[in-house]
Amino acid sequence: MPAAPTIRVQAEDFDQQEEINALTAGKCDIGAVVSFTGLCRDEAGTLAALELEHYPGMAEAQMRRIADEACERWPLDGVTVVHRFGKIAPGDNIVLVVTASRHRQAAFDSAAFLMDFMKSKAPFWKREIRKDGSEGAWVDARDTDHDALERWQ
Amino acid sequence: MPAAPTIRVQAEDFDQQEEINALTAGKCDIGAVVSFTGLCRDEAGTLAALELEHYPGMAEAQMRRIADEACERWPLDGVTVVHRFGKIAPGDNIVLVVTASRHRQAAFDSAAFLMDFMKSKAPFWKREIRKDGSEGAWVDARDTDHDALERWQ
Amino acid sequence: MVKLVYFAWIRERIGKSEEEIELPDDVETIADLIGHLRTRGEEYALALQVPEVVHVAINQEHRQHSDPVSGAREIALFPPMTGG
Amino acid sequence: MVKLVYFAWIRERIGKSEEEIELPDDVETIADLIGHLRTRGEEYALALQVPEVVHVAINQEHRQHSDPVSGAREIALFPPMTGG
Repeated sequence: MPAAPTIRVQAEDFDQQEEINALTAGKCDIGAVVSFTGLCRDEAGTLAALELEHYPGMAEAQMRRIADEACERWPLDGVTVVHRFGKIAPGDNIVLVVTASRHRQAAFDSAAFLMDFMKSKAPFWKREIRKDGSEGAWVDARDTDHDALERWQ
Repeated sequence: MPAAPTIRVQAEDFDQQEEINALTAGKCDIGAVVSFTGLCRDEAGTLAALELEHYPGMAEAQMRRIADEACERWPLDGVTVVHRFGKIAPGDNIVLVVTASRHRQAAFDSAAFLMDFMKSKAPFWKREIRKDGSEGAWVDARDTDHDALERWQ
Repeated sequence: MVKLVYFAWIRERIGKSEEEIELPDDVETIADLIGHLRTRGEEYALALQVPEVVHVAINQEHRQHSDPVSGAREIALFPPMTGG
Repeated sequence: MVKLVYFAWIRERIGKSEEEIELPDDVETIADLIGHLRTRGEEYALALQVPEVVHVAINQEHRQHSDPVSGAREIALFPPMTGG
């Protein structure tokens, strides 16, 4: 049995090393740890920040359901999912997924699975805040995010 | 063009956070960072350490070839590969791969690719040192590691 | 009485983030609820113009438009999620 | 003269980690070299007993047994790699 998944929704930044250490400390049966960090991206140079809105309560519940599902599908020794909310500047962290397993493929696949589900099944919404002060658009859900889910069916 | 891959073979431990920061610092066009850490595993509780031997010069050259190949296959903004040698105790880090990209799937796939190639194409060999002082065996190459390569052909 | 909560541009268009309403007896499914809300004013009609993109959670669990609303204490309406 | 380097259990069985040797004229390929080394003593015969598991790099690049040894300054012999 894996330890219960660690699930957090927070305004503060996270530290990947700390989260990895928390999963592996004192254990000798973990062969592989995969971490995925999603960052705020701004290729055009016009973005001041993203404003991330979430549904408190349901966000955590949904992240926990997705993490539990991953633990049923793969032999995992630990899962951590952290998602930030509030204003996030370009280059800053948005989301972190860490998976630990005996086997590298299980760690890779479960981390990819978690991210695919976080993208379109966790109640977060992103809005752009532009540098010129104009009201930015809500970020659209991308069809590729929904396509990504289908490979797990 | 991605920055030149960072390749290191070293006895000392590494810090995942530092390596991730080095890839992303000051950049706003990276959407995804995947890190893979391979650890020394001892399920039976009989292992004192692994002794990792390597081929100096060729190890770095081969890691660089594999990293360059990953940069040709995926749109990467950064790649770091660090492999340790010497005595490594159960629970300690052996290998680190970090990939950064605009797209999460490219970051995941290239990290998995790098690890598959590190497993059977980088000149490292592992020998067990047993707790009871007996001479441990050289770790065998696993058929599954070779099978893992075939999906990239 | 049931608590309705709205997120993202649905919240913006309706102009509030939550409210409590009495559900009419003929509102049995989520689809019925969306139809009923659209009669409550222009802002609701605009927010819920395209029912296909309105996602609904009942008591914080994601539900289909054909699902019943009975037993709901909290019903959330929101556009497609863009987490991660 | 060419430098030979050995790793892991091939190094242990041969009993040294490197040496310099003169290649006979009839050693044209890596397969020839392995055959030649096996005549150099019991420890070589034991180390190179199963040629299929002997990997070879010439000047630090991985090569096939059918590849020529001409131009080699450093030839490495080692068992299957177990990195990562």
